[in-house]
Amino acid sequence: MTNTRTPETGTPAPDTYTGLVLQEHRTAGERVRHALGWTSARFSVIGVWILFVILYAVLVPDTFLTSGAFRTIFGSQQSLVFLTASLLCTIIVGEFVDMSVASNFGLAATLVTVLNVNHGVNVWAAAVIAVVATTVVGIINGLLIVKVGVNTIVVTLGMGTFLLGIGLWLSNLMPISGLPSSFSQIALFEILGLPLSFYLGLILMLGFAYVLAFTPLGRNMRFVGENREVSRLAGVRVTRVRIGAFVFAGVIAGVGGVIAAAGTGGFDPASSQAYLLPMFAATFLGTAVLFPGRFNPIGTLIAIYFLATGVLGLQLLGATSWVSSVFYGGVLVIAVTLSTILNKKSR
Amino acid sequence: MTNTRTPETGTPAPDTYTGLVLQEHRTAGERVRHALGWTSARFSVIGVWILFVILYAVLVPDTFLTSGAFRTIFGSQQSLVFLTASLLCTIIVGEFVDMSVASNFGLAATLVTVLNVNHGVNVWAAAVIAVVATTVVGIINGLLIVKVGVNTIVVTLGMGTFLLGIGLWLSNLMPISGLPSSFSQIALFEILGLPLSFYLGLILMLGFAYVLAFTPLGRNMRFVGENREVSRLAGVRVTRVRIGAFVFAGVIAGVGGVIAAAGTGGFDPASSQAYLLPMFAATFLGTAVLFPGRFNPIGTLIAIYFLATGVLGLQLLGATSWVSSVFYGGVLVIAVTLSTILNKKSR
Amino acid sequence: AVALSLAACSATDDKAASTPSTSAESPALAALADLQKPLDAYPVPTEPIEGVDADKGGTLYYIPITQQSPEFAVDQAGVEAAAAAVGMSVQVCDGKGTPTEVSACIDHATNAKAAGIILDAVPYDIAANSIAAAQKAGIPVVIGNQLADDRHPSTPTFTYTAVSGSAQQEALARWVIADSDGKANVLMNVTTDGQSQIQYAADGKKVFADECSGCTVATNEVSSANFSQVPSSTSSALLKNSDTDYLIVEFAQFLQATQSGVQNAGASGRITLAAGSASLNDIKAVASGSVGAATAQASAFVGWMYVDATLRLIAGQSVPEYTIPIRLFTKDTMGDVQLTEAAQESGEWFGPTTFTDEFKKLWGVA
Amino acid sequence: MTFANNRVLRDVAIEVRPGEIHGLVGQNGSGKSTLAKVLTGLYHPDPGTRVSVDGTELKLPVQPREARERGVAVVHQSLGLFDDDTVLENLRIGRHRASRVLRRIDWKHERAQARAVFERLGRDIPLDARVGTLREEQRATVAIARALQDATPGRGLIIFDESTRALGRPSLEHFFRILDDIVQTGTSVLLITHRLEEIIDAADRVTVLRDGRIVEMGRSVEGLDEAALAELMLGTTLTHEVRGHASTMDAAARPITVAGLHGGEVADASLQVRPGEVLGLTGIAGSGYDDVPYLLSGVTPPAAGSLTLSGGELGLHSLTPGDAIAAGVVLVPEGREHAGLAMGMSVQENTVFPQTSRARAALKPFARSEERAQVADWIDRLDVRPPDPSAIVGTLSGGNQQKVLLAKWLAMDPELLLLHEPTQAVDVGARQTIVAAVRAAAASGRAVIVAGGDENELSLLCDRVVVFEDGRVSRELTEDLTPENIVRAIYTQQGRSRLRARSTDPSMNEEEKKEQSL
Ligand SMILES: Nc1ncnc2c1ncn2[C@@H]1O[C@H](COP(=O)(O)OP(=O)(O)OP(=O)(O)O)[C@@H](O)[C@H]1O
Ligand SMILES: Nc1ncnc2c1ncn2[C@@H]1O[C@H](COP(=O)(O)OP(=O)(O)OP(=O)(O)O)[C@@H](O)[C@H]1O
Ligand SMILES: [Mg+2]
Ligand SMILES: [Mg+2]
Repeated sequence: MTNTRTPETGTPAPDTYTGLVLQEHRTAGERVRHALGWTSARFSVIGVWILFVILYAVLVPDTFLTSGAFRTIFGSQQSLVFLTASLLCTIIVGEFVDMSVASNFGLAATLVTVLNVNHGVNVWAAAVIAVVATTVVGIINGLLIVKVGVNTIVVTLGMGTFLLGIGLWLSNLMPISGLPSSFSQIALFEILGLPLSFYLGLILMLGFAYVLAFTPLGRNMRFVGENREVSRLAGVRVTRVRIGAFVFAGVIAGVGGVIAAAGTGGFDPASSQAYLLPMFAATFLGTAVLFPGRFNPIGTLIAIYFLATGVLGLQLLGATSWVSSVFYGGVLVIAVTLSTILNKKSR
Repeated sequence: MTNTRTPETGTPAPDTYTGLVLQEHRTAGERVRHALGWTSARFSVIGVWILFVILYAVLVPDTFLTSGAFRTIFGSQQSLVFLTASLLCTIIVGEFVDMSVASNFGLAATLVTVLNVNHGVNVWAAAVIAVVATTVVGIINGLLIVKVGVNTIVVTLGMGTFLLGIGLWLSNLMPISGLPSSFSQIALFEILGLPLSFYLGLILMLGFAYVLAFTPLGRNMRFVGENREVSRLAGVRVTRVRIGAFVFAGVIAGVGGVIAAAGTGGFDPASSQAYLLPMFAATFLGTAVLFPGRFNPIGTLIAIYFLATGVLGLQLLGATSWVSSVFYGGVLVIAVTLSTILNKKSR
Repeated sequence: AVALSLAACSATDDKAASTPSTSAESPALAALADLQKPLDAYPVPTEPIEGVDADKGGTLYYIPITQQSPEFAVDQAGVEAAAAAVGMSVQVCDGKGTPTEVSACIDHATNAKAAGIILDAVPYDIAANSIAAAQKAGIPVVIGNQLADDRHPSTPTFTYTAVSGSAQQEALARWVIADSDGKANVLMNVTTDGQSQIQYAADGKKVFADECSGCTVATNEVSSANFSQVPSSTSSALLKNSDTDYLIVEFAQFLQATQSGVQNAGASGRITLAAGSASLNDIKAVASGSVGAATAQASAFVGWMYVDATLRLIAGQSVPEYTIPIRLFTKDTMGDVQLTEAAQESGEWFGPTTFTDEFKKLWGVA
Repeated sequence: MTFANNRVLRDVAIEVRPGEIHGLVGQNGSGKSTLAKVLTGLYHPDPGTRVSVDGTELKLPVQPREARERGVAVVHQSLGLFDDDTVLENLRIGRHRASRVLRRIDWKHERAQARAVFERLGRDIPLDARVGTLREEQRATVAIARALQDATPGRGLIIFDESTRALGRPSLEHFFRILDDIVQTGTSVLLITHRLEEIIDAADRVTVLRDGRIVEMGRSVEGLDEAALAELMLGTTLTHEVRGHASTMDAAARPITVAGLHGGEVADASLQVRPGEVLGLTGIAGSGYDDVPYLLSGVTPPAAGSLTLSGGELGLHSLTPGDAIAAGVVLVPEGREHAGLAMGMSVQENTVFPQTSRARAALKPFARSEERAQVADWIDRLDVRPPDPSAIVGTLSGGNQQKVLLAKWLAMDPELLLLHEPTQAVDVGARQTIVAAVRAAAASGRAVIVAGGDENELSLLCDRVVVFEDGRVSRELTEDLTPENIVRAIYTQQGRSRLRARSTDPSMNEEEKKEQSL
């Protein structure tokens, strides 16, 4: 957003994130309500999560309160973690939703499998090639959007469709598999009952959060995302930061894709589009967690596992697929709406 | 466009980015190039369209140069026309991509069929109910986004998923059909070899374009999209315009859905998501036609039929399905990139 | 073996009431005639299973490739009924059409120590690792609605069950031949989503090649990945083969999209549609005459078959060659078929609904 | 320097000596800001450009980072601040130092740095306050501080692009005291401004840009006066930059009265203005004078108050902009980009927008040709350049945008015209046109209220000036409205002293040069 200060009145516009304006003059009651709003705006989703857990624990204890259910929730969301991380990269520097992430992810997964299985390329080499490919995609996105100045959605949407086509061509429209099981260890190797890929995703997100919160790079990214022109005037190397974000998005999507392929032993390129929805849902739901109104990795991570819990529970309760769509949609709208309202209140 | 000399100094006033000012310093060559850039920025897509037509006419004359091919191109895109029109409604007033359009469209199509076939409601009544439902969805979107101030994508994405679920529930996950053939006439009744629905779509888009270009309402919409504060200071009821846009988006999506259902005699709710991609592709490709960088109905209409032509031709040439994905993506990126560059040049 | 003999004898019995549409008396046509009415008895296996009651309380995991597709709903109902009969519970997990989701579902089943895993229309490939893991954990895995993949052969804890895809395509082909008196210009909308689907269509094509010298067959590839392009690709295929008079839709899920394609090409008048893997709605379309013929498989039976196969794997017994009953529906031969969801789920379209009792007998839980 | 096909700087060579304050003046759009941006690497100059600092040449295009390391700092015309972030963050953005291994920001160090700068500036602004909550003047100070921290004493060049426009008189004088200290050290200052007084009083030498060309390079300001300087800028003798208009007030007509106005920082203000009269409102920042126009036009809903027009009384409470316009009250707001004009639209559309914006028949097509004629007329009256109704407003220079904004509201033929800082950041030429247009409006019987902090502007425009204090009218000036008197009235304690008491002439020894030619 640009200058949110309203010249008419000279009074500051309410802050977009942490509403610290006008806190000075407030009565005790107000302060309490403010504190309440402040907390709930940040932790309501987590609260609801706990509620769900309790609910399911009561309704279907014998299936839900099992290590199996636990592992399902936390061991099955890696693809989403990588996808959302990749998406966040560009969203945080202020580029609107990168639509090519899912296809790029699919490209990597398809490439590594096709190269290894159909063309006998060494699997590690294939993995590297796959990641390089997705990185190149990121670079192209970046150049077109930042240097040439083409609309972000156009480029990424087009690129996404294009890559989907390429993926289908590579695999010739069919699911493929046959990666060596040794390779699958990079995803499935078990630590404390959870697959390695879970920890990789965790590390990725935590690292991401650290960079954003504590390092100059992170601050510059946030500033660029807040206002490009002002950042440039303030001496940030805007172009470099923006292009960098796209490149990183490519890398992350690639690594995620390779890990996903390793995990399942193959991939079905036609399916990559199916990730779009849960990916966006989690990313945006993340803006209702911890930092209301602000895209943030930890929030997204929580959102992912929150949604996973909800859907698993519903399945254990025997709901059909339309229910989970309704759940996804409903939760997304309600949660973000609430946190928006609460956050306004907490001003 | 004239260029000026400031009376005092006799040198041209360097007042614009547009370079017009300095035209007199331009060589003829430069002026030609400028004019070329200007034209090509606007008409390149149309040019490419014609090229495609010629190309296909040469390659596959006996199948492409038939009334059948013509019908297929112009008689098959109504759903897309209505969807993009609905999308444009909100984009023009500055709301970012409404993700719920496709599902809303699907909701209408499903409702009218389910109500009529499964619950024996009179088909016309069912149609009205369907449109009312989608309108309500539009209103809810509008209120949440404009009044409560929730992020547009969150609301529409969530709403879209939610509606998808509802649609699947209504139809109980099955494609449904069985609308009376009399009703199908509102879509299929033939005029000059093209179905009525084609003309309805055409009228819709032309009307839309007219409103935007020549009426106060349209001007207000564009100003609101351009700068809300300026519009407010000029006495425009900004909130009303924005909510109105969402409501209309709902109505158009609803009517489109009903017509689509009438055309096929039913609907497959699971399929509504398949429209998302072509819908965005056409809408954004439209920004590369006639008014570079601006969303405009006519441009979108042209883009739709351009893409339809390209894809049909490829299929006539025997390309498999992945080719058309590549085509869609490639064309989108290349066309918009070119028009962006040319448009910069023509400054 | 059992199933085959059954089919044969039923064939002989019904010689008298032969098909109205055709004159010639070839075995093919006789078979075609039989396909148009319910069986006298479902082809239930004969070999009983020991110690089924030991399985009481276990949980079966039913994992369809995606729940957003009607036929699986009926399969699921069958599985649930059958499991209930032996006192097992069923946990459904939606594959959502993505490898990761399917794998997640299988892993979940493995983690939860499932009594057995039933994969409906899931290609081995998209979840290879998870399936392997499940077997390593000693959990029986049954794959249905998929042709056996030679690279992953059956094992004592893993098996494929019969499919009816080829039979349906062949039936449709024969019907077209008969209906056109051997002079059909056919377009087939072939689904390329997986190896199995392609094979079914190939078998259908073969029938035309072998049994109809006067027929031409063209194909148009469609896939879920490009659902939005089914209409236009159908149109273009029709433009390319302007003399087409029969259009076979391999999977009825593409029927509507195909119909719009036909409309757009302005060919509605001259084309007779036929669809495979039909569900209630498509058969209604047949009844209304907008579709010439449709084949469907006895999904309710399929559900019981899955469970039967699973129980056999659990009991360590060999799994027999099942046959899934199919039926060819045409407007004038479907008679008084009940077009209701209840009827569809009971399986009464295909034969006496008593087959459930026969299964129960086999399992010793009657 | 060329944008697309528009060359905005042509063969500009400028040399700033060490330890001098070098003024840079020119009309709107003459290229001053662009020059500043080229020097700091934001824009890429055309080939053949040379930039050298302290004798050593920079490689082109200037990399923002390198420029900064060489001590070239700039305070941009649009300050470049993040309103949602704290003073500290704004001050240190792009300059953070990260720890070795963890790449963490050391906030202790950052704070220390920030404090140091503010000490040098002799200003104390809470480091954790959000910049959005600061007054314009404090904001300017933050931006200036950010530039200062990059400047190492004794070398480099600091560029101030109209940084002083928002500074009130006392801060202005303080600001130049600081500049004096800075140049003492040998660091040079390039001062871009439209307040010619600043050049005359404070600069050592001045360079004049016209249409992207140099007309005067480094001419000493000795013996220059504002008129002469203006003449250099415009290339014409300026008839007058002093007020020379006869009062057009129609004493007979019923006055427009504002009673019991509350809201914003205004606490119970009452005013009267007669048709044909131009009333000026002023005061120190925060006195509330600048809220009045927005309250009277319903843009910020007032708490209470009434406005009596010829048509009768208008309850201000719950007044909407629409109602106000309908009643003949229009507002020319400050801040063109934010509230004034839709930058992406054409001059024509912007000009006629208010006339159709409240149309009853929202679907009745408007008369394009009439609109065009009307717009052409206004372009002609206000001398908008280029005189092309279809030009995109965003591509006009500041002065011309301001003219379009004025035309947009004058075209509504209002009964009461409200203006806020109508000539801020506008060159003398444009300022004259605008003043003339406003006077003309008054002459044709409209009542005009101008809120502004620029004494020169007020003295040019107004028949009468009221000074606000704590949201109330405290003083009123009726005759001889010289800038001096106005300032004295605003800052009762002290009047206008010379901006910079020049210290001993800057050391001209060891001839370093910061030169640049485009
Ligand atoms: N000739 C030009 N006309 C208009 N704008 C320009 C021109 N050259 C550069 N710019 C603008 O100046 C900005 C700065 O350019 P540059 O590529 O140096 O970015 P940056 O922020 O310095 O990043 P980096 O230093 O990493 O390249 C560009 O984003 C571009 O928009
Ligand atoms: N980013 C840009 N792209 C294209 N043209 C530009 C850009 N910035 C400025 N211009 C043009 O360059 C010329 C010089 O602009 P600049 O801002 O330097 O003028 P200025 O002297 O600073 O005017 P002001 O006194 O209003 O600040 C103007 O004609 C302006 O329209
Ligand atoms: Mg400027
Ligand atoms: Mg400037």
